[in-house]
Amino acid sequence: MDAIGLWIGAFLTLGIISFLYKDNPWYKLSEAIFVGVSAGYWFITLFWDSIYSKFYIGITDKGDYYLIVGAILGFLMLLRLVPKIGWISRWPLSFIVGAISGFYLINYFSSNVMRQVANTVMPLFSTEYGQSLFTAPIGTIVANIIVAGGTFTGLVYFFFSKEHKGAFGVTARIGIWVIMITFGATFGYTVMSRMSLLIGRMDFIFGDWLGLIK
Amino acid sequence: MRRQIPLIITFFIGTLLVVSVFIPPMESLKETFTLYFDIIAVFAFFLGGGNLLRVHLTKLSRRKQDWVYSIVTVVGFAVVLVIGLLKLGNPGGITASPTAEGSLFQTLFNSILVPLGSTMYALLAFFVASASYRAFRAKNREATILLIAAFVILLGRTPFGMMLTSWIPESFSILQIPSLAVWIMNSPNLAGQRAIMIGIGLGVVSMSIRIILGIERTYLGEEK
Amino acid sequence: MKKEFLVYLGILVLAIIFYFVITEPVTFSPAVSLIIIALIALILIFIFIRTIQGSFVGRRTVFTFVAISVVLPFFMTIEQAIRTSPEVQALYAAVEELKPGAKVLVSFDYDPPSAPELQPMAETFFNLCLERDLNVIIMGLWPQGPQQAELAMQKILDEPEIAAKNLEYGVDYVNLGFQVGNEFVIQRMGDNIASMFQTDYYGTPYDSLPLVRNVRNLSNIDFSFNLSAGYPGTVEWVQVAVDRYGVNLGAGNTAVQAPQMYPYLRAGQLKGLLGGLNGAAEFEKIAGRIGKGTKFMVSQSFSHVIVIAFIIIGNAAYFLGEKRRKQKAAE
Amino acid sequence: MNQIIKRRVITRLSSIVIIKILFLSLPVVAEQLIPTIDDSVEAFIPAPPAEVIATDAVYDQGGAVHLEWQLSPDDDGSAGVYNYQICRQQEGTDEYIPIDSVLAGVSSYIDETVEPGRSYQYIVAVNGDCGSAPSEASNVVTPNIEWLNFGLSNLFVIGLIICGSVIYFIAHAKRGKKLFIRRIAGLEAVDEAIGRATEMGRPILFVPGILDMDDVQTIAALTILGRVSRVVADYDTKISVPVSRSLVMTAARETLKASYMAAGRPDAYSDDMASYITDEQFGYVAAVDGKMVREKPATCFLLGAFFAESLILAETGNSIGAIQIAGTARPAQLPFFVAACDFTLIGEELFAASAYLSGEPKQMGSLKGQDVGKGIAMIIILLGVIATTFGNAWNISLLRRIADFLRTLFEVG
Repeated sequence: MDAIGLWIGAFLTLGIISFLYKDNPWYKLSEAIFVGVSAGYWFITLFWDSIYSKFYIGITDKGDYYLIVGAILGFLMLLRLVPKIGWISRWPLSFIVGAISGFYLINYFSSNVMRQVANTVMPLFSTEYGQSLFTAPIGTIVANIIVAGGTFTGLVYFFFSKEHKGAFGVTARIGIWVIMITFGATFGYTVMSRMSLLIGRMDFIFGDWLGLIK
Repeated sequence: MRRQIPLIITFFIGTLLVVSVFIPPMESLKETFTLYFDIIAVFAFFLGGGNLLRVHLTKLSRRKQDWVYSIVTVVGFAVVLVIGLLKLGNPGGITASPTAEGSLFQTLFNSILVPLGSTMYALLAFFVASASYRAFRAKNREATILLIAAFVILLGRTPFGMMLTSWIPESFSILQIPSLAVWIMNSPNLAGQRAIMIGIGLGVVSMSIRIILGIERTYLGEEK
Repeated sequence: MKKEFLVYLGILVLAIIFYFVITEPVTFSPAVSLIIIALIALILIFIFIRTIQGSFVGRRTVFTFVAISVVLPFFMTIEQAIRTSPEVQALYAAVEELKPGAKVLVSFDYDPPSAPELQPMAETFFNLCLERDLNVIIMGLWPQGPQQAELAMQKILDEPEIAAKNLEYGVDYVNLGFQVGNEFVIQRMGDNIASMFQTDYYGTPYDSLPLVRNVRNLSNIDFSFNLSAGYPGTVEWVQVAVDRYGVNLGAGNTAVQAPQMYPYLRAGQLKGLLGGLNGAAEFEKIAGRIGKGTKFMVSQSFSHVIVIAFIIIGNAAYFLGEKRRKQKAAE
Repeated sequence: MNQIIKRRVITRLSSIVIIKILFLSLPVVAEQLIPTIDDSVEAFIPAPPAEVIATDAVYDQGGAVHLEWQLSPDDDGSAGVYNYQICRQQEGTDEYIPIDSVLAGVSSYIDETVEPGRSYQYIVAVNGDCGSAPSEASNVVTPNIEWLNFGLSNLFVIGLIICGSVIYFIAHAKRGKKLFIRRIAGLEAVDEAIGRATEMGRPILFVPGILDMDDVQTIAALTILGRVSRVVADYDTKISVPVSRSLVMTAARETLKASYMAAGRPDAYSDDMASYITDEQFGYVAAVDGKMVREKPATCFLLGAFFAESLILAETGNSIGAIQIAGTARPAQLPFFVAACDFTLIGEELFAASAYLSGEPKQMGSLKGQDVGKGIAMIIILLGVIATTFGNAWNISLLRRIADFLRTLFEVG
């Protein structure tokens, strides 16, 4: 049984990797299996998790009758299948979009704007607020200036309603440089973990399956 | 009327959720709506899964290109649905958790989806290499900065980078490539991230307002 | 169409040969390994020269080199100088301090995609614990964690020195399995572990496992080790188990996540830290054990060098292309 | 209860002492006879915790009570103290019921099982090896429902200013005032990219991220799809929108249908344009990758929420020579798009895109409004950094006051 599992795993692994050379029947087969099985898998987990555990149990055991509203909205969604009244299915959609807009408006505002601004308000020449000037090591001072200045110039880059010209343009230029350093750093940083993923798969092929690695 | 009702719903629900943040008794509204969303998503799957079947069955019946693979998809989909709904091969029977240890459903996951998923994920190793080869070229000032930052970080993570600058004395250790890499991650990287995050926050605020006020309604269809 | 199936047939034949005929592991001697490395370097220099001459390599060449740089080191016998960092030494020292019979809780908070980095750490850690007769209690906050633990444990139990000890499940080590609830699981464990794990991974009731029968809550745990690939993971263990219940905690993290843990390390909330394959290899070195971490680390360094080499080649290609374009424009 | 336990303990202790004295002459026998009792003599009953204070949690719906107490003096990290048992008496009943326990060393607890409007009183008992010692009863607390969360008033005020400025500029633009908006490279390229696909007679691929409608980036992607498909409908180019969530499929179809109707070509629309593939992240990527190499789209839009698959999609798209316009608000994935795509909408630009593409004054006005937000953030950063850096050092009270004010203003609960 283990051997069969290994061979299936190896077959699918090599099928996916073969895509790197070009699209071919082996990849197409692996892809078809992936799509069919995973779509079914997700529906089953969603079904037991949402409809059974949350909805059915919620109503029968806990008496959470407000959940019926969700089911009604879900049912309205299915009315798409009836062409004449299909337009009703926009109601649950607008419900979702409205709820998400309202929720994210405050959520992003407090976590992305308020908190980040608060974090950037910091003394440049000392490690903590209230300490006297130049008490921080030189490295920290440089770092502080770059963090505060970089955030400031980065924001200038995102300005839409002012043309990037003159002094404003220069600041925006510096802003995009800071953002480019961010991107380069994140990219370089990720390479390592991506390589380890491949190492894992190759270990499966040459070690677990073929048994060539000590 | 058809056009008005959805806009009214969006406006009402959106405003309600904004206000609910400041009113403690309405705090649980968010969780309730999340539950609603989960339930709606399952109903929607009948449309999505139905569409998946329809697309592949059409391909099959019309003998379109690559129709053979459609058989595999349809069979795989149907088999998993039957196994999962009836909990076939589950040692705990119908009352057990569908993903119980040792169940056929979980075995399918482990022996098919895990190797497929992790291999697809592992393709990234090849793509980061080809993307670096192509994109990290000193074409202009921005690209050069991108290149240098990535290069320092990459070098800083190999023994090679350590050897290259180990002659620099301890007092200037910040210039050694590994410490330089850490410094880049902590300072300029942080600044860039913050600017991007603040921008995103304001972008979401502005878009949400457009949606709640009904100015942005492409997603609903501007039926005339 | 026919050509493709011939290739598939070839691969199948190769697989059958490697699977059924060559049953012994393959290793290259140091000399052969060096020759291979030299060959790869030569080909890279050749590519570089060809690029200067104006013929650029495509993506498939890059792909081939990535594959070679990852796979070949598996079979090579080369030693890479590994310097153990203070945070790895600290973890080792913390485990070494424990007396035989001490109870060590290991939480597996990751899934198969992160296994290449974290699995070697798990194996070395188990080896270290069992060698020193520490009792190991396994659990998982990620659904697939305990399964990974089983794999690691089985591997270590099969090693001759450990196998000689005839360790018994339930007495020397135990796997409590997965529990939903993220950080709330840790919080409840602070008061009552049995309330979170009524049965173990195999369905045996908590109270009938001799090892944990007297382990009521986190205060009965002597050391805790957490292998983490995200949420819930080390951050949650520090915030709940360490800050609230004063548990001694060490951690193994993926390379991506590790830098965020340094503040905890400095504050003493973490007794030690292993970060990525580097950390795994260092830990193996200090524990005196050549495992997959060391082997994988070579692959990782190689692939990094390949990426760097191709960035250099790419830039050469660009500058020369630019020069030609200018020359053409001048003509 | 307090008294009863104390009395019981004293009785037990005295009986041990008596037995000890009785057997004192025969120490060897005594050791054998009462070994367990002898153990408990060495153990102790810890002194009770003191000053249990119960307070109603502020700005909630009356569902929580904060408890704080002083640790038992014997609770100094030694092994003898085990935990604290928390007992609660509800108004109208006359007994204390244990509700929970916390470990030794912990001196606070939040009771989240209370009902608003009822009164409660608490006792915290410390448990040691051989007995427990309860504290005096706490004050009586009645949790209340608060109708407004004043703890978030700073969020409210600043949020109001910024939302207000967005709405103001929308209204402003509606009255016909001209507003300048700078060009965004990725969006300028949209028309050209669609035109290219038309010329080449190849389709357009639009990937709206891999998250569901409950992520705001997906909604942003669909609003852009609305603009893009409007142009596509005019040009009569083929567009394909593979999605990984059923709800997104439904919403994408609505969007596409509306665009084709607006373009006056409802007959050209078909449901097949948007189709669901699978919810599984990499299963979806495998299928989209296959689609890319088989259908060879001339243009790929990768807009929305992306995770690790960002680079897989972008590199495959690049290998077939498609023009790629990407955008996401996930900072971790932006570098990969920047490296592998022709144009990338960075964070905020993704949300601004549909407004920009629409060209409507009202929508453009909202962009001006969010610039006001940026301006405020920049001023606060500038002022705040100067004030915190020099306020204390030079002892200028005005600067110091500004620093303190700004620091509290932007702290969110």
